Amino acid sequence: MPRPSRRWRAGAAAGVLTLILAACGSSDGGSGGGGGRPYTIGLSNGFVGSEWRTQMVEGLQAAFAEYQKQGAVDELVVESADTDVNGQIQQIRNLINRDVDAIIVNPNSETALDAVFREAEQQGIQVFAIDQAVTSKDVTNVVIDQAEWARISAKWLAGQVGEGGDIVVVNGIAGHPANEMRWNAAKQVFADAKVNVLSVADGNWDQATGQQVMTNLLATYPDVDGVWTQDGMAEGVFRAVQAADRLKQIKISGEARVGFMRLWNQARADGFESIGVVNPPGGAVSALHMAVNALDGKTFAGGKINGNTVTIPIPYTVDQANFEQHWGAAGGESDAYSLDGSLTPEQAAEYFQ
Amino acid sequence: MNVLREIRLPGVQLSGTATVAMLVAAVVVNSALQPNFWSAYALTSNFATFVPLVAIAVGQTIVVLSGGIDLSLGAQVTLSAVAAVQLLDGRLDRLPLAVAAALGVGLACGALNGLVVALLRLQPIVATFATSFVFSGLALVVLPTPGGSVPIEVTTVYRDAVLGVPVALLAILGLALLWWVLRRHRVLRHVYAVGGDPEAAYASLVPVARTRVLAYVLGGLFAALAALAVLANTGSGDPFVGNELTLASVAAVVLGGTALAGGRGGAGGSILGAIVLALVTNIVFFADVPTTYRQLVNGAVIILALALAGIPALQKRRPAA
Amino acid sequence: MSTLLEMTGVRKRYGGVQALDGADLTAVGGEVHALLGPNGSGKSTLDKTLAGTVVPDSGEIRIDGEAARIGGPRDAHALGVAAVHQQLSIVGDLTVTQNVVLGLEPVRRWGFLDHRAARDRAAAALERFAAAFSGRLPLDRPAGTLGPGEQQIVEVAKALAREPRVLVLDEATASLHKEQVEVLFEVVRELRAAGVLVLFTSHRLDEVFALCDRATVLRNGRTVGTVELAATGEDELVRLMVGDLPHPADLAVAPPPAGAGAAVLEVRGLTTDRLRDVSFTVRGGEVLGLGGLQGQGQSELLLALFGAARITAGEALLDGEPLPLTSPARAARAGIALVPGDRGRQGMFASRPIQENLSLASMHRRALGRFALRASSERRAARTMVDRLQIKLGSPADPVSTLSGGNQQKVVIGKWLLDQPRVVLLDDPTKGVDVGAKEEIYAIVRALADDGAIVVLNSSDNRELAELSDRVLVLFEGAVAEELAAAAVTENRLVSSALRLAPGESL
Amino acid sequence: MSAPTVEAPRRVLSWRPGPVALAGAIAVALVIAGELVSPGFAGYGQLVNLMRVAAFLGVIAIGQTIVIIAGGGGVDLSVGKVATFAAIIGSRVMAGDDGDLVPAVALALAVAAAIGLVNGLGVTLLRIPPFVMTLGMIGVVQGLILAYTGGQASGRAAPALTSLVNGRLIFDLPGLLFLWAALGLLAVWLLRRTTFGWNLFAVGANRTAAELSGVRADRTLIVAYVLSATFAGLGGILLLGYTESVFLDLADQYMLPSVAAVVIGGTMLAGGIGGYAGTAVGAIVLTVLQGLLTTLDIGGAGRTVVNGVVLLVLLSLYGRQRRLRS
Repeated sequence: MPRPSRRWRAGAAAGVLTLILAACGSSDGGSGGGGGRPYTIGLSNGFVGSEWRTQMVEGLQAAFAEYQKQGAVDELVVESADTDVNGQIQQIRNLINRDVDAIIVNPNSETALDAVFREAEQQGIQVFAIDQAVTSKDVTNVVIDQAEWARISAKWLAGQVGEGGDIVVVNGIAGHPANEMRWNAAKQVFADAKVNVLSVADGNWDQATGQQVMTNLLATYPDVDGVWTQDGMAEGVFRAVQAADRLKQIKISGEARVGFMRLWNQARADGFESIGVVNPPGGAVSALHMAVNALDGKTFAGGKINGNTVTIPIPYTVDQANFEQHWGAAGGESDAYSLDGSLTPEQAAEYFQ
Repeated sequence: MNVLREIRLPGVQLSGTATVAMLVAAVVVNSALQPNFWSAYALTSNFATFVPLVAIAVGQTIVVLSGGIDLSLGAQVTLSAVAAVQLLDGRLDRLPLAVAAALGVGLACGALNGLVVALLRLQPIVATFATSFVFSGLALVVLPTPGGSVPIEVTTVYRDAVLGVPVALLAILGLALLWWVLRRHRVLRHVYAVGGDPEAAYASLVPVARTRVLAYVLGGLFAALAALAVLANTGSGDPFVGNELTLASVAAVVLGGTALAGGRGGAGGSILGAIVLALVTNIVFFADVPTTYRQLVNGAVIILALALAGIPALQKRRPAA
Repeated sequence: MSTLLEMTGVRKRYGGVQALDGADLTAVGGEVHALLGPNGSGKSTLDKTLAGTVVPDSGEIRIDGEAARIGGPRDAHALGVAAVHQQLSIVGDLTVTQNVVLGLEPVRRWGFLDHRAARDRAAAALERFAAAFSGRLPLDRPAGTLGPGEQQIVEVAKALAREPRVLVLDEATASLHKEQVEVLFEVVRELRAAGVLVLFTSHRLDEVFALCDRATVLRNGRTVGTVELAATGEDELVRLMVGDLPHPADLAVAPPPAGAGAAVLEVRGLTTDRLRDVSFTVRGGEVLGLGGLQGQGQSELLLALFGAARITAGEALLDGEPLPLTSPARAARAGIALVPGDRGRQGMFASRPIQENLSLASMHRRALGRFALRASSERRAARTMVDRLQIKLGSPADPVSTLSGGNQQKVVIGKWLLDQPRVVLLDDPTKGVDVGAKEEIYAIVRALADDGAIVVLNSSDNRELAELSDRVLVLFEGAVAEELAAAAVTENRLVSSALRLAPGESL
Repeated sequence: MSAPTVEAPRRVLSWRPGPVALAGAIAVALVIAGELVSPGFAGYGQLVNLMRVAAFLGVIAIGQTIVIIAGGGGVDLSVGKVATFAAIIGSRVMAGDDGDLVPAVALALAVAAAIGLVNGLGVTLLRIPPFVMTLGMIGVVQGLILAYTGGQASGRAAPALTSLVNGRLIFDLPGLLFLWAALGLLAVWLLRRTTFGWNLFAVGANRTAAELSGVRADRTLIVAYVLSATFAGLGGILLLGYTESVFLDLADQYMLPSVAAVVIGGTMLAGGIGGYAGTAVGAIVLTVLQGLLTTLDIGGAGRTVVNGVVLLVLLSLYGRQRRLRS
């Protein structure tokens, strides 16, 4: 095809777009929220390659249905896809363009969404970040304390291996904020307890990678006393240790997911012990309660909010003592199911004046 | 015409008409589904989202035109962005320095790729896959955790409009202009020649290796521009920010009518292709496709678009007995 | 007149083929110097060493008496050498203007292109050839959309735009019409008057005599002599080129086949975009030659019979059964074999072992369930062919590219013999093959016909046609122009058909 | 008359290591380096473990090898996603029950093959460049996964599959290694001892010549993509046996490493040259490298950079393209 005509078409397309834009540019911006009940709520989730996220979305939808019955809300707009920061910015902008009143976001970045959050704020939309706190002041973080979450299992492990014990660590993704927050807290715990951290490797929060990484670590450090790992990888770490036939010698910090608990349950007969700190997908539900209260015009009570972060409690921890009870309740779920917990509407209301 | 042309493997290439038609269709469908598509906010915000992909698609186009491919462009975006944001540190007066740093990093990354592909003659797909590790690792060294901030003036201006025209649209037009200027430069002419027929280009005194290097360097330059757009769009640094742009840029290039075999096409189409890609995501959202089916629809649309381009090839095949 | 160009002892080896084996050439400015020799004698390689696209293994090149080191096209350009090779250096997606100035684009400041200057330069270069184009000069058209003749002219204009002192024209007239040839010759004569040395390579002896002053003849990569053309007869020149091989008249021509009972290939009105209404009949045991100037549709006819070209009309019948002309795979299953003209691009798998090259077309016959190969039977099959065709090789596991040209060609032929085809289509089977292997290939072709196969042979070598064919169809512009019966098939008759008569004149 | 220039092909006098030998030497060197850096790395148990990890990449890269040998820019970027999908289907259908193992594997492989068929048809009939076709297919398969699972993978590996993969057989070697060896032999047989394999090399080495030799090139290419997806699916099933439970991005990360393993093993991306033995060694090299980097305590950033640099070095050994000038 002769080149000039193609260039002409490209130019024409760009020209037409520009003209239309110039013509429409003067019209008013999106109206955004600000209306009364019923509210439209948006959810932006930038990663779907994990069941935890699915559980999060489904839990939110269920809680939302309750509010719908009460007539408090009318529509939940879900933006959920595998995407990067740029894609999530587009997600949030789409939600803004849908005139939602509030956005619940599980952010892909601690910082990189700041600008779009400001856009939302300027349109009068309230934004709640879950799972991972963000730096933006235009957002209310509704999160568990990741540092505390890490400390619980780290303390347990430190107690198990004792002073002078040697451990290895299988972390998530280096540079990821949640990873850093958790690891910094756990590192401090181990330092205080005089536990030696022999090696730190990344398992990308991926069970298969975690299993392979742990296998490699075991080769080099066959005599470690324990391994500390984050959620999503405990099953892989367990299998690696099991394959090396060292379950009796090596203590593993576990997780509150059915898959791991099944392994735990099977090994319990041999004296295996572990711990599972719940990282609740239900944080989204807690955030929804907060959002409805906030949209109703309430403000957070003093002391309940630190800066712009509302810390919700870690629901519970599965340990040797209460294992039977939790296993009995959740054992029927699929392996990927995370033990969950969320604030009740009443509990959430207590955060407000 | 050589009879054997018919059984040789042609590279599929979308015609310019097809790309423009896709863009028009995407705009029409999107504005039908999205009531406030034409509002100032929707337009500014949409264009603000497009710029990074558009910029990286232009860079990818140049590399593809030269007969290569660069799978490290996304990592280059990340590295340029974190280098710039570290220098910026939220201060407006450091902006020129940061821009220079981003461009410098982009050019250096491009030069490394060019060196590896043109001089060491490694196969571009795997070589740039390998360098992408180097770049993203360095990004983590420069900025171990998300942070750094871009002056608020930058992010504000980026999402503003001048005389009703969004600044982000101006940025896209600026990228198009830059491409237009490059097209008038000897280097781009040589890029086309080398991608179209390296042997003929070599015999015609075109410095083939140097041209290939320059194509990757230009790719790095546009990656740096994409990084600046990412910073203006996000307002802060993140050591993972650009990585997923790479494959999208290849898709945009092909949707824009550039042959992956090299030598044919242009960045004008890739710019439109990038916008089409982004609009498809919007359409799927505003069409209320259930969340679980969105990626299916998204992928299917891209393949269908390419399949439409391939149908002429199907018809040109010899008639069956 | 002082010597402008002196090449001495140039040697070049590609894999197993010694393309140049001590070639010499001396030429002066202001002459048109023909470079002659049979196919595969090394003319093109010598041209390429001068243009810098091939770096010789050894040898010396002097220009104006100064030793020249030509390591690449840029060196050649700096020395004032420009070349037009058989394989054009046209980039199809660039416009004619862009192609003419490619590599030497006129630029303004900072390397920005000066479109007007480029256009002017291209227009000036093409202006001299204006008569060769139908209509206006196609300056802004993508070069790939031009016809082959026009592309060739653009290539020459591009070389001229480089203002060379030495211009190499390698088969530059092969795809030109008569009028275009005239235009080109006029330009070459102007160049000669201006003191430029033109090295001219062509298969058309009439062109050589019409244009050139002197001729250097190559054979098997070696210079056998330089002659003043004005003082040389055509026979003498031909003898220099082909050497002292036995004259075809001395060879016994195979008797016409018995006919009755043998297979019959009947082609009726075959038409493609390069063939016009071709009809003929061949019988088993017969060798049908395709003659005429090269590029008149001979290769296309063979490809069409093999299902590799799109047929717009006509059909072919083998023993009365219509042949499937829709795909090479079907044609092969129907018992047809093609030894294609471009061995490297169409015939062999350079990087694959000899064994696989030989087995490929017939292995399904030996495979269990047409799928599982037995190493032993494949090896045995290959061994049979290696012995039968006397292929000289190290190991059947070596890549076929390690063989000499003649042995490569034997592998390509052997691939089909293993499939026991009823019709064998040979497209210039001895191109680039040395003399000894040539004779062996002739023997193979004769043996095939003796075994009752139908053989259709295209050859750019008229001696070969004369030696092998029972009948020859002379093709011109895709149509059968003349049929020479067995008795009339002599080299002289063919040469007069193909060489002496200018295209377009009736025979 | 001059003597004919026919001569016997030159035998290569100086022995130059083939890509397989070279890659093998690198693997050994990496193991030795690992042993020096962290004693125990070269222990029998660890070597077995490394081999076991390499097996998944090795199986997935079988298909990748086939597609790349087929030439024409052939590459299958969808192998990771297809492997994930196969594991998800397998897991849901077998649901931890040995009785459903066979139908589960059959269904998973059939779906994978169907995806490969679509890839092959797109690449041959519609002439979509393989890179983009299989890239687009990633999105489609991810969509299918989400649609099929609703975002919540379910089921579990059947115990028989787990014991097949993880169970120790002779020499304390896990069953997985025997499976890999069997599949590897199958791949080598397919490439070297079947008409399909020889056609495949022919198409990759010279597509025009292949067509003119009566090879049905399009059909061969389609089969190549079907096989690629099928082996990817098989890799996913084996991974399921290893992890016992699935998740939504189980095998995604194998996409580009599978290409790298093929190239490090000496198979040319241009097509027509190579084989599976090299790929298998390439998979081992990459895995040993990962293992070595894990045991080196140099932090995530440093590991990533070193990984890239080592990859470049490996590629420069055999992944080079030809020169323009002769």
